[in-house]
Amino acid sequence: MRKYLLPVYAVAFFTFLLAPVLALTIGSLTEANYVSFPPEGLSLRWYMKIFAEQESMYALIMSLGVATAAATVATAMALPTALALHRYRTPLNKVVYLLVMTPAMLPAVFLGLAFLLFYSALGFGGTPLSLVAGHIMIATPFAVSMNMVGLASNDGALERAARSLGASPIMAFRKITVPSISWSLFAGWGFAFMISFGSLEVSLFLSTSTMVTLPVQIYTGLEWSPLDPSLTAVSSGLVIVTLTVLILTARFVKIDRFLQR
Amino acid sequence: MRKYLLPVYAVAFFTFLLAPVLALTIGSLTEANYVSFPPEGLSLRWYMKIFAEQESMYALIMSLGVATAAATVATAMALPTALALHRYRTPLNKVVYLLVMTPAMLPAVFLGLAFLLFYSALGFGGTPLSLVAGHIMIATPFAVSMNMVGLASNDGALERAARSLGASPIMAFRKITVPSISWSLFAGWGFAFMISFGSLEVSLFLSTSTMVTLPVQIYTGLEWSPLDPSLTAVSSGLVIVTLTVLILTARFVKIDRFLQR
Amino acid sequence: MSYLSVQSLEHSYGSVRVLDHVSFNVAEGERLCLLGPSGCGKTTTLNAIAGFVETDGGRVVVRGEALTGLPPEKRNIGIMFQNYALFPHMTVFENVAFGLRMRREAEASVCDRVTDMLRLVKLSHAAKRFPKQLSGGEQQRIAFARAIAIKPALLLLDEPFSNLDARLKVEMRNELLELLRPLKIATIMVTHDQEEAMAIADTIAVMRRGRIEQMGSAREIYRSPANLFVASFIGESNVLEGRLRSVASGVATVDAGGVGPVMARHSGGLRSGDHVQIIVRPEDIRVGTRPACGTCAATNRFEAKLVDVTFLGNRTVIRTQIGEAPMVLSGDEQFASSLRGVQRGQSVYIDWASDRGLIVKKEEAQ
Amino acid sequence: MSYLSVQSLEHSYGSVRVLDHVSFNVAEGERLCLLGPSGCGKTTTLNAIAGFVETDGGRVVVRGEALTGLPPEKRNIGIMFQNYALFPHMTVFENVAFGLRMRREAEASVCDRVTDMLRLVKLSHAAKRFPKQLSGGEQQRIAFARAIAIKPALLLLDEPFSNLDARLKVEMRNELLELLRPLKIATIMVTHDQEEAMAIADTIAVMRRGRIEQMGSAREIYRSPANLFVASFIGESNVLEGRLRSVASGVATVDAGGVGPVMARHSGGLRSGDHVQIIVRPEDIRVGTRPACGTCAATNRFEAKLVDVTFLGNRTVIRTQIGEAPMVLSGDEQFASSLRGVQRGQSVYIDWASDRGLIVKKEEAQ
Repeated sequence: MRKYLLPVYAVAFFTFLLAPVLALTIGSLTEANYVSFPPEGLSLRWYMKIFAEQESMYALIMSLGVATAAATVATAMALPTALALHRYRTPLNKVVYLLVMTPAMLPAVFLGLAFLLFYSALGFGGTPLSLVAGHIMIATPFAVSMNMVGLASNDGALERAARSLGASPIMAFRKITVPSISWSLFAGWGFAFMISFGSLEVSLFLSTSTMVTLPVQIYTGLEWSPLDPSLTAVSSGLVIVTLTVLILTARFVKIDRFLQR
Repeated sequence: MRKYLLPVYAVAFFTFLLAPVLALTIGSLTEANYVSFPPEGLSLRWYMKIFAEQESMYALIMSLGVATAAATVATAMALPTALALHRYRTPLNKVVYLLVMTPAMLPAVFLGLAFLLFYSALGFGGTPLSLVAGHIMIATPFAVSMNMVGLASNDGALERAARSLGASPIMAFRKITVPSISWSLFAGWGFAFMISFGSLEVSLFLSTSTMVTLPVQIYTGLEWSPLDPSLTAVSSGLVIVTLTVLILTARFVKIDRFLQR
Repeated sequence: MSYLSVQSLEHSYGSVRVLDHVSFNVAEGERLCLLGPSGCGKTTTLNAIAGFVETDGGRVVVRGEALTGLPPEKRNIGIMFQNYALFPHMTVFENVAFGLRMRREAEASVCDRVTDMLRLVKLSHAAKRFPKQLSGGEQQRIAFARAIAIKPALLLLDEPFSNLDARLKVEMRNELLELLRPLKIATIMVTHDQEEAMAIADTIAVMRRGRIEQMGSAREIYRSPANLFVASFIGESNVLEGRLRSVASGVATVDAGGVGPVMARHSGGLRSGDHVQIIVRPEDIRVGTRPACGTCAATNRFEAKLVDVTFLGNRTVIRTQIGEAPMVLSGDEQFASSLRGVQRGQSVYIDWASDRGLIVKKEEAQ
Repeated sequence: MSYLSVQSLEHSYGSVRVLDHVSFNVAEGERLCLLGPSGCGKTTTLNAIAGFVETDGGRVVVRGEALTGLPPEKRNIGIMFQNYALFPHMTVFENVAFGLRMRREAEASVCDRVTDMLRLVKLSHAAKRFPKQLSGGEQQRIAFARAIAIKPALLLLDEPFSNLDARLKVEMRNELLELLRPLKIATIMVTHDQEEAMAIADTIAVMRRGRIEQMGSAREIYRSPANLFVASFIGESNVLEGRLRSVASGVATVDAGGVGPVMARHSGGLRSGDHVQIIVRPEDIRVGTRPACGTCAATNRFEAKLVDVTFLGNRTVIRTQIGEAPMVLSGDEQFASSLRGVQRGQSVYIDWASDRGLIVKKEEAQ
């Protein structure tokens, strides 16, 4: 009896908390012109509609592009940073670590505002570059920490073994370390992508009327007509991409390991 | 030489990326009526001004209140959930874990929209309760994962030892387990607080004209006058609270452990 | 009726049989050791007695009362955990007092009892320290004091020395024995270390795959192992395989493949033609550079090839081969000195008395 | 000139002296073992030779060439790592081939050499498997094959058996020895296990706190330890403390506190009145229920109190006390059988020949 109390409690609680998500998704299957739960009739008409809507498709493509670029740059930067943090145990190391992690710690509103003002001052405010730069900034800490997990779980003796067998430091890194931590590179990229793809705050500050990401599109659509079912349909696109990347990423991280340790 | 390359690279890179934050903060020390870098003269006038501004102070207090409430409820919910997840290794367990973590994985825009529609449908949209409920939702996963780290690092033999010495399950939990994992309760609360305090997305959807949190205040202020230095000063309030909680929390988590493992 | 009686415990995790009708008795003041490799079920047995595992079948009876269904806190069993499991946020005093306070004893009597316990383990001066301020050996003594402070009906020791280094192990073993002896408390210890088991226990139960393979004193188990598993788990052994040729009372002759006829004792139940194994302990074989005297008829004598001689301090190990069968000999320095000058690969002569070999039935591969 | 010469290595981490003028030579084909407790500097010495640690001073010379400043990949040293460090994403074949491919050898000769190596370690059939598909013992053999495939000038073994259980340890030890012997390669092994060291090495260097305390064969170190640290690190020992009364050539008399005069051998450098320790190995003491013959003048004879007798299978340990001084004896079963019927606390008579005790100067507490 006692044995089942806790999981039942947990399921009940979170089902209630997650009910909104389900209600929203199911509600958007309505045939009426507004979201309702239970839906009035079942149809995919609102999902069909968004494929015809140029702005939504444009925002989706913009979001995918920005997130891909940001995640890729973030991963490229994260590997050497994580290596440095992993390898050298100096006081400087801790400072660097805190610096690297800061964007993940500070409120995104503050960061968005700071980027807006700074990039404008540098003269590239309102360009795609500024949007991508802001996203790189918020995505990097996640790629770095994932890479550090990878390096920490990597056995340093492997690299020493390669060296003793005649491999130069670069060869040992390429042939031994990179393959051993490749999962963390993939997972880091995935997390960075998700962070960037789902971010509203930074995008709100850095997007312009010609550069609208999906979250911004949803938010502005909401201000205009909150119960428009096509809005919900659009946000489903957001969720589907996020979950796809999440599931792919989790395959690399082996979520079980984290759950069971 | 090679030894110093990586940290130098990392510092340079992140200093550049963090420059906006510094520029914004320093720029707000200006005497002029707009943020500029370098600042025109140095003064704290814009910081002084916000203490006189009723809306900003109100937003700060609102944010503190919401974050405190959300973090507290999230922590209270997180402990039994984490216990259940830690103790029972059933297939159901994995489902619960994924459910619990969902709010941290899904884009906040989507969640915000879902909350807005659902809570409105339930008839308490636009109330302080709906704002707090949304924040609880996004803060809970962080409290849960921190508690799970705490439980995982807790030696189960301690509880068994207490039982063998005559303690009932409840006594063993209170006298032995809770003290052993108290750091993770504190740290989980701190993380939940930070998430709630810094969140713009969910608040944007759930706040009304009479319930404005600090991030919302900053964002709406920006739409009105982007280069107002008092806006920057307000966002400093956000940063200061966040960093204070972060530092207090980090004392519990012992960030070194995470850095060095 | 015995003090503690464990009756036919059964337990499975999924399709894995962890305990397969485990039964044994422990008398008052007796020290029993469950010995076996990891996964043999010894820890599950301990947990079943302690109440941490609900078995699928069987029961545990202490002084005539079945413990079945009682939660651990109602069993009055003292446990010394493998990692000691001292409460890190409590002082040494509070750790030892914990069980008494859970029993709502008056604070004055708690204080007296804890003081007595700390004096017993010679750590009175450490009462106010926290566990992590103590050495491994001191932590163990506190764990012991905490376990016996509640005057338990039974004491369980879970791999008590596994966290100590080799040298400290022997020291703590002797210390624990000195503490245990005057208490005269029924004790069950779990270990995978044969030497620990032999040093501490009155009776050893060797377990494998959830079953007790043999129970007896250290000497019985070492000298008359029930099968090859027990023989090789307790001490080293040479094994010769063959078919039984003839059986006399207590002694039988085996045609050992590639070696020839070997005589050894047996404990009955064998027939001519059986597949058997002969177990000979390394220290029971003598060696020399000439054949042993021909008059001792009951002795097994072979010419063997010297593989190597290894000096290991308190003993010297000589590896030889009879044909293809390896035979390892061990003895003191003097024993090896007779081989001085013999080169690797040369012939030596080894022999052992027929009562030094033991015939057991060959187990089917599992 | 020796094949490998390690000359006065010095190293510190912060204020901790890790290596304090470590020097030794290894001849071609010799097996040297660095033995000591954790933190004694043995692993740092190995890493300094391999090139993973740049020492503050000293040098390593192989065949007359100093390795100083050379990175690990230019040293041509084969290393078998403690956890084997097999590359998990490569097959067994690729693992063994790695060093050869880094040397840009032709693929055909790589293939030949790897095939030879796998045949040597009897794992030809496992060429296409991945390391995690192999047992611990098989992984070790692959690690060995990989280390020697590059025909190294020197072979380093870092705690080679620490990951194996007790039984497999002995087996793998013999196996490694069989592989090493015909190779005749200079080998340095690091271990904290005295038995491993004695079984594998020609020469043992016992280290403590960054220094080599004693170097010699297993027998030299066991029989004539330089000090109490070495004596108690290699094997068990009884220690009696006292002041030197008189010194004759090779033999001296000590007034051991609470025991009386004890005669033992010494290696010189002592004076009357010195604080000394007498080391007696447990297996060198005889025991009986009556005093030993009075005619053997050079023998130390004492009446002692029996503490207990423990049967440990291949040996029996008898604990006694002379006054307050504990004396532990060990021997075979027969040796203990003479005490049958003697109760704990009763008197027994122990004696040992004066050349079985060794006098060493008492070290100052550090």
